[in-house]
Amino acid sequence: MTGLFENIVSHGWAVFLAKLIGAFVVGTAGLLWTLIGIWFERKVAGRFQDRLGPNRVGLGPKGRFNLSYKFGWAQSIADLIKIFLKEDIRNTGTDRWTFNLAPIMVTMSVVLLWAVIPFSDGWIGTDLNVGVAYLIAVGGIGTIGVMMAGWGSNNKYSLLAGFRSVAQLISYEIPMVVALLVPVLMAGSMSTQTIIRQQYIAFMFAVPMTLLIFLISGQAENGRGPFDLLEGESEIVAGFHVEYSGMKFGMFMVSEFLHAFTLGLLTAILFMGGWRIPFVPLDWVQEGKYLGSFIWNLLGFVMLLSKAMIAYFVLIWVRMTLPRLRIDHLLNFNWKFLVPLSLINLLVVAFVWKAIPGTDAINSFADAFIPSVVLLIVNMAMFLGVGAVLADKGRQERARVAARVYPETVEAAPTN
Amino acid sequence: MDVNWFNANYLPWLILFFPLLSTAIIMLATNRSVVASQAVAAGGIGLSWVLSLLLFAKTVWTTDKALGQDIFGSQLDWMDIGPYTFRMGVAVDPLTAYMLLMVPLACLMIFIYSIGYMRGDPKNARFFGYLSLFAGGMLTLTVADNLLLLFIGWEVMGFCSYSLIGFWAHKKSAMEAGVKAFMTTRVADVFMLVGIGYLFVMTGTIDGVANPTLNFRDLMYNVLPGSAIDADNPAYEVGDPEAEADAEGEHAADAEESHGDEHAVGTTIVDKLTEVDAPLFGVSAATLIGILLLIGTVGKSAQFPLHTWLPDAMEGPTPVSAMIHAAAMVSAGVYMLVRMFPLLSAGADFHNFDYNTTMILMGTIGAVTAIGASILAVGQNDIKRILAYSTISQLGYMVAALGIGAWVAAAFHLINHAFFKALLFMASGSVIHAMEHGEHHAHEDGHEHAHHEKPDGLIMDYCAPPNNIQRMGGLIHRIPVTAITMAIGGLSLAGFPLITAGFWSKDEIIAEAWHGAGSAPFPAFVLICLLFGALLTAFYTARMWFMTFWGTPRSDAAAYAGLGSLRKQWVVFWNRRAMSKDTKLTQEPITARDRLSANQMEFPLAVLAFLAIFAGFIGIHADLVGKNPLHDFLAPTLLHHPVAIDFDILPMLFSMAIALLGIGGGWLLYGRKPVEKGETDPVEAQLGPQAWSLLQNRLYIDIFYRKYLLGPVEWFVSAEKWALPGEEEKPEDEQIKVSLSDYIDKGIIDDILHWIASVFSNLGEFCKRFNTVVIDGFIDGVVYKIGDFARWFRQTQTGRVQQYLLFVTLALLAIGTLLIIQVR
Amino acid sequence: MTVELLVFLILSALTLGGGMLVVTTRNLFHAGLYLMISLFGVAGLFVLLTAPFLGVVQVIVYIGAIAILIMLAIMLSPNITNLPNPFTAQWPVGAALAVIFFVMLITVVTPVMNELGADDWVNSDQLTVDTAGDVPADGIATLGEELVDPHKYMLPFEVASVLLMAAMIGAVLLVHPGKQAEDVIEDVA
Amino acid sequence: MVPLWLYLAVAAALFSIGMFGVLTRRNAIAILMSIELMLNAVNINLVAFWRYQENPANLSGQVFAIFVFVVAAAEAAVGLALIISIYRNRQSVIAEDVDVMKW
Repeated sequence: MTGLFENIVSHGWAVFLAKLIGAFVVGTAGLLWTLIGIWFERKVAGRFQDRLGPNRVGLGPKGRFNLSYKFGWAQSIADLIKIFLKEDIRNTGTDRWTFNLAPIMVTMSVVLLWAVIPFSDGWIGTDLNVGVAYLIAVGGIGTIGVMMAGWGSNNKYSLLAGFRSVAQLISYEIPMVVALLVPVLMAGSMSTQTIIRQQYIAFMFAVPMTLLIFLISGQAENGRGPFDLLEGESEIVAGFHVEYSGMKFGMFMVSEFLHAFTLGLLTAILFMGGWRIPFVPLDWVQEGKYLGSFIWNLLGFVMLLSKAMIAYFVLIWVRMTLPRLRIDHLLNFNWKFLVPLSLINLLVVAFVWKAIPGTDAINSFADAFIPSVVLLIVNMAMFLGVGAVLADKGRQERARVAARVYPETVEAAPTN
Repeated sequence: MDVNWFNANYLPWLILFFPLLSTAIIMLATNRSVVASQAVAAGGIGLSWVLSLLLFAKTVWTTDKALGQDIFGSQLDWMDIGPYTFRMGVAVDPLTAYMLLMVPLACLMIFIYSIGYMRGDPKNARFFGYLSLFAGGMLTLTVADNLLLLFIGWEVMGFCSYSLIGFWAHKKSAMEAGVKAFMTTRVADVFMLVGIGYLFVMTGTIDGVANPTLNFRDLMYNVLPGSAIDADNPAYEVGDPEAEADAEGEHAADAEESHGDEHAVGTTIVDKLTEVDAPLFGVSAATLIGILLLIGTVGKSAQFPLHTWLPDAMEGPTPVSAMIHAAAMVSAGVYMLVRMFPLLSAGADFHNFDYNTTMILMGTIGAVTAIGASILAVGQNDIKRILAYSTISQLGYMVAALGIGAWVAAAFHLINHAFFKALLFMASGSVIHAMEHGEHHAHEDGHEHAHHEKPDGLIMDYCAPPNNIQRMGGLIHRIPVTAITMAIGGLSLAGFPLITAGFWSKDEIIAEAWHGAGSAPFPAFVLICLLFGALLTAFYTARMWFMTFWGTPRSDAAAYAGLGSLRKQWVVFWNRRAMSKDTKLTQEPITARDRLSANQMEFPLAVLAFLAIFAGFIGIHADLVGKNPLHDFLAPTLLHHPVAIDFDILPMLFSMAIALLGIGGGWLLYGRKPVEKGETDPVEAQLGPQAWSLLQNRLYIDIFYRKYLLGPVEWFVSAEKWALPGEEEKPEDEQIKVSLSDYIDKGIIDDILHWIASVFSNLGEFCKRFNTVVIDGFIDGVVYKIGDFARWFRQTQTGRVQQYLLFVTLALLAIGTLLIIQVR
Repeated sequence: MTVELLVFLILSALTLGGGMLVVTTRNLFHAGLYLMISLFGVAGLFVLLTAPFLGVVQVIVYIGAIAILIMLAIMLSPNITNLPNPFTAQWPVGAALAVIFFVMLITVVTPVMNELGADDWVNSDQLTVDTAGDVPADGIATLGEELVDPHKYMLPFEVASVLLMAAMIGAVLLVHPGKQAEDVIEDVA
Repeated sequence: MVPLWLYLAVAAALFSIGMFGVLTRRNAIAILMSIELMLNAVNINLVAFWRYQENPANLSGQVFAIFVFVVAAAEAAVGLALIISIYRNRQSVIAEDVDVMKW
């Protein structure tokens, strides 16, 4: 495409225009994928709650068993249309620019993430050599959007929710960053593409602890699952976006769903091997052996999407299963447990990684095997240790609560 | 520092380091936890023991090194004294190595025993801290290569003995005993310190000595430069028996010559010291120093006349007694004498029965102590006191042996004695424990440790009920392991012929005395004392054992006694009759903790019993078994090489006979027909009440000290008969009278001080006036002017940070402009 | 005019415009947002200078942490909109000084300008500084290694970490409610 | 490439703007923000000089920029803590009101 533009303008401009079009395509595709993602999530969530989920809207073949001939695939589109048609309200006293820019910022921060996501061996927006750092940086912009929304709404509820959101977001950014360092360390690069290429054995098998930390903190960054007290629809009003309506509210929703799916994508890329197809050597894909480059890329893309959907499914599962946390529990959990754990995890992995010879040049499954096994063992040990600590803390906490709630019981109990 | 800690030259540091480290850890960190403290203490001494064994093995099996000549050791600079540097170091020569074989092992056994013995004591952790410090002090003393470091270890032990004897400080008697031990040894230590200081000064005055020194090697072994006649031919070769024999013969010849005008291998500092006259008594410096050091030992090793603290020291917990009597404290005195033997014997030609003043003094003290203490031991009822007097008496043997020049025999007996005496003490502790247990069981009255207070106003020694052998009897059925091990220890102490360690070492001392007795009166005197002492030793040992373990219980406590774990099956065949009706072998509930505790107490007994038998076999006379490894090993330690006397069957038969006679006498009186409850003690019956009371009151020596040594001091500080200067004008009945000490303090010294103070006070007043008017006036003027200026100038300070920043920026601009102009 | 120059101009406009608004706006919350714009412009300048890592770190640290922190503080403090009097009384002097300072700095920069022919700076092909070398490909790895290299920047790196630690503890001590510093230290201990 | 002096000019301008803010804003937080601007100006200089040297493999400029980040982060944390603490005690975030350190 660059060549196409070079016929018209100079090289620099040609590159610029080509990147612009690429960004447009990827961004739009991401936003459109949201429609499917939301439908998927609603279906899955429905199953978790023992109901069908969307099942009316959309044309479909009548099946033989008359069970799901309408599986509601167009529900998201219907909602889209509905939300477009809603009135765009702005309260008096709102800070106009801040109020209007906030949803754009939030959505933008998510869409920008897609710039460095490698969809396949050759299909990537731009392979930054600081890709992972870029992910962190751009992810942080969403926080500003939340803050702007909370402040700009001229509503105390929004403001307080905004505060709490910001506290949560910047808190959970720390374990996430530290967890992200582990794949970076193991791949020896911050480039997302290199990280995928280095996963001769998917990192999730070597460092499950890191994956767990990443998923927990990612879920919190996203404000879903047990960490959705930002919105807390059932206790407080909807949080920082309470004053928004119409498409601006829609943008918040879109950004949340897209962020969730992007989290799945990132999990797939950083821990599950991305577009790499299991047991297929890397050079087949890179050199287009047997099938041709395009087919391999396509297969890789499908592979990535399926891995991302698996991770996404897990996240939905968590979200639908666990009850909501309280804000002090949430912050305590982060600062007193997740941050130390992630630091210890990083140190341990780094130490083990440096201690095993040959980890600086991993070029095949065989090279990766021994380090992965050792790391897995170390991780298992860490799981055991963490489990022991948590069990102990839990016991103490139960005793403390029991002493407070049922003092007479405790006093009546025989002492040593 | 690049130190290889497996190098034998550095190992001694670690040996003394570990117990001290455990002390620090216990005192600073683990004192809340008894188990941790015990583990730390036992671990520390255990490590020391392992290292000591390593080192001992190395000293024995290092063939490329003549250890007497070329010791293991290292030094570091300690302090600068004027132009000299005093170096501190550790050294392991054969004597030290031999001590290292005993000290940490005995300490380790005592530690293990203490874990069981001290169970349930509230101050347990502190006890182990002190015990570790005690062991650390003893090890410091053992491996020290100079007198000052030795003295430090010596004093550390003094402190520990004080705090451990008085460990149960809620008992008045324990507290007093601690103070008594501390003060008595302190009196002796002062003399010893004077001796050390005098020695240090004197070494500096000798020609050819670059540095005044207290190092043993420098003092007694290293030949002064210029005086060596045959430096290339070491006096003694180790490892080759023939060469040894040759060297021995040669040396004997040398020794004969050596007290002519020239020395065989050269002159040492000590030799030089004999030629210097001391300022007192018209004796030589070496003699004076020797006597001063001897006084130190008399205090530390409880020799007559400073022996009185040791029986009282029995107030401490029994492991402490074992520690003091066997492993550490009293051994230190004899060890120091052996170590300093060339100094003590300087100028004497004892191979030819020519003794100097120091040796005669030493021999007399030792012999008198040996016999006196054994006489006293016969009349004691407290099981621990009997052992205490026996310790004094055995130490007397060693000192006497040194007095007649038999230092190898003294060292040999020192080690053997340590083993069997530690065994005996711990066994007696076990007995006491069992008796206390029995008492609780008999009376069902609660407490873990019932401490028995000494009633006031009792001159005669108070004997706590559990310690009283008159209340025991028949205990062999209750605590068989203790009984058997104690029997072994007792036999060793009594010198049971041929199989016990005590026999061989004691026999050697007696043989040496016998050897001299024919030629000079002094060894003959010593011999007689020692022989009589040996007889009594065997007798009172037999008495103690039979009274304790034989016959039937003479009190309820004895009937119920036990360590908590009764090994019935051991006893069944032992005495069926006693089992049947008299002994109340009740089947008590035994907890696992009790059993463990009993095991912890009995295991060391077994180990030490083994040593009490076999530790003696290394020193059997060469003529009997062909080779005497102990002599071969120890001989090159000091410059004074011992001449092995020819084997003589007569003294050996004599000592056998005496031992058997004593034991037999004891059996006749106590064993054949055991003393029944309420029956008078046979010895008491034989001696009559007067003599018995004399023995029980320790020949009134303690009372004499209290009355005639402490009495004047007490009068000095408490008799209120003196009126202070201000009071003299008042009528007689209104005057406040004070004691003489207060009078000197408040009346005389205070007056002088007040006068001096008033002079300075007036001087100060003058200075103050001058200061106020002249100096202050000037300074104040300056200050006020500066203050005025400051008040004016501070108006520029508005407290507004941005205004300050404005000034800063202005200055920055000015500087920048200047710079630009300059560059342009 | 090349793309690069255009991008540069846009970024410097963002930077300077944002900075100008930061110091002049009466609404502090907006000032914070403008600060973010300005910082973002600086990050862009870093990327333009082929230091993408610094650009990203700038976004993470400055925008993601410092600016958000400042905005939180702003939101917690009173009277942040429509300040009646945003400037001190000395503002004319301050403005004058700032202008003088700018002129001085430009004076220092001018030699560079003259050397490169400042009169035709729009035509950037002439203005490329030929002396600038190529940026090494593994710049980030080298940067990381030099930061922990004892012969390079390890000491400053460690000092910086200690500084951060001290700042963190200090900040916690300063704002800990209802407790004196000693109490907090006791609690920590 | 964009000429070096343009970067320097931008940095100079940004620094002067920051200085103006520091000298004139009343609100302490605004002063803090202005300081951040000044630090950023310094960073632009550092990175620009790094890029335009003959051997960009010498990374001193970037390293120093990183240290400036660190200092800025520390300064922001402590500065804001101070401001909040002052606000608690004196109910004011105006820098001029805090003048107890005058004579």
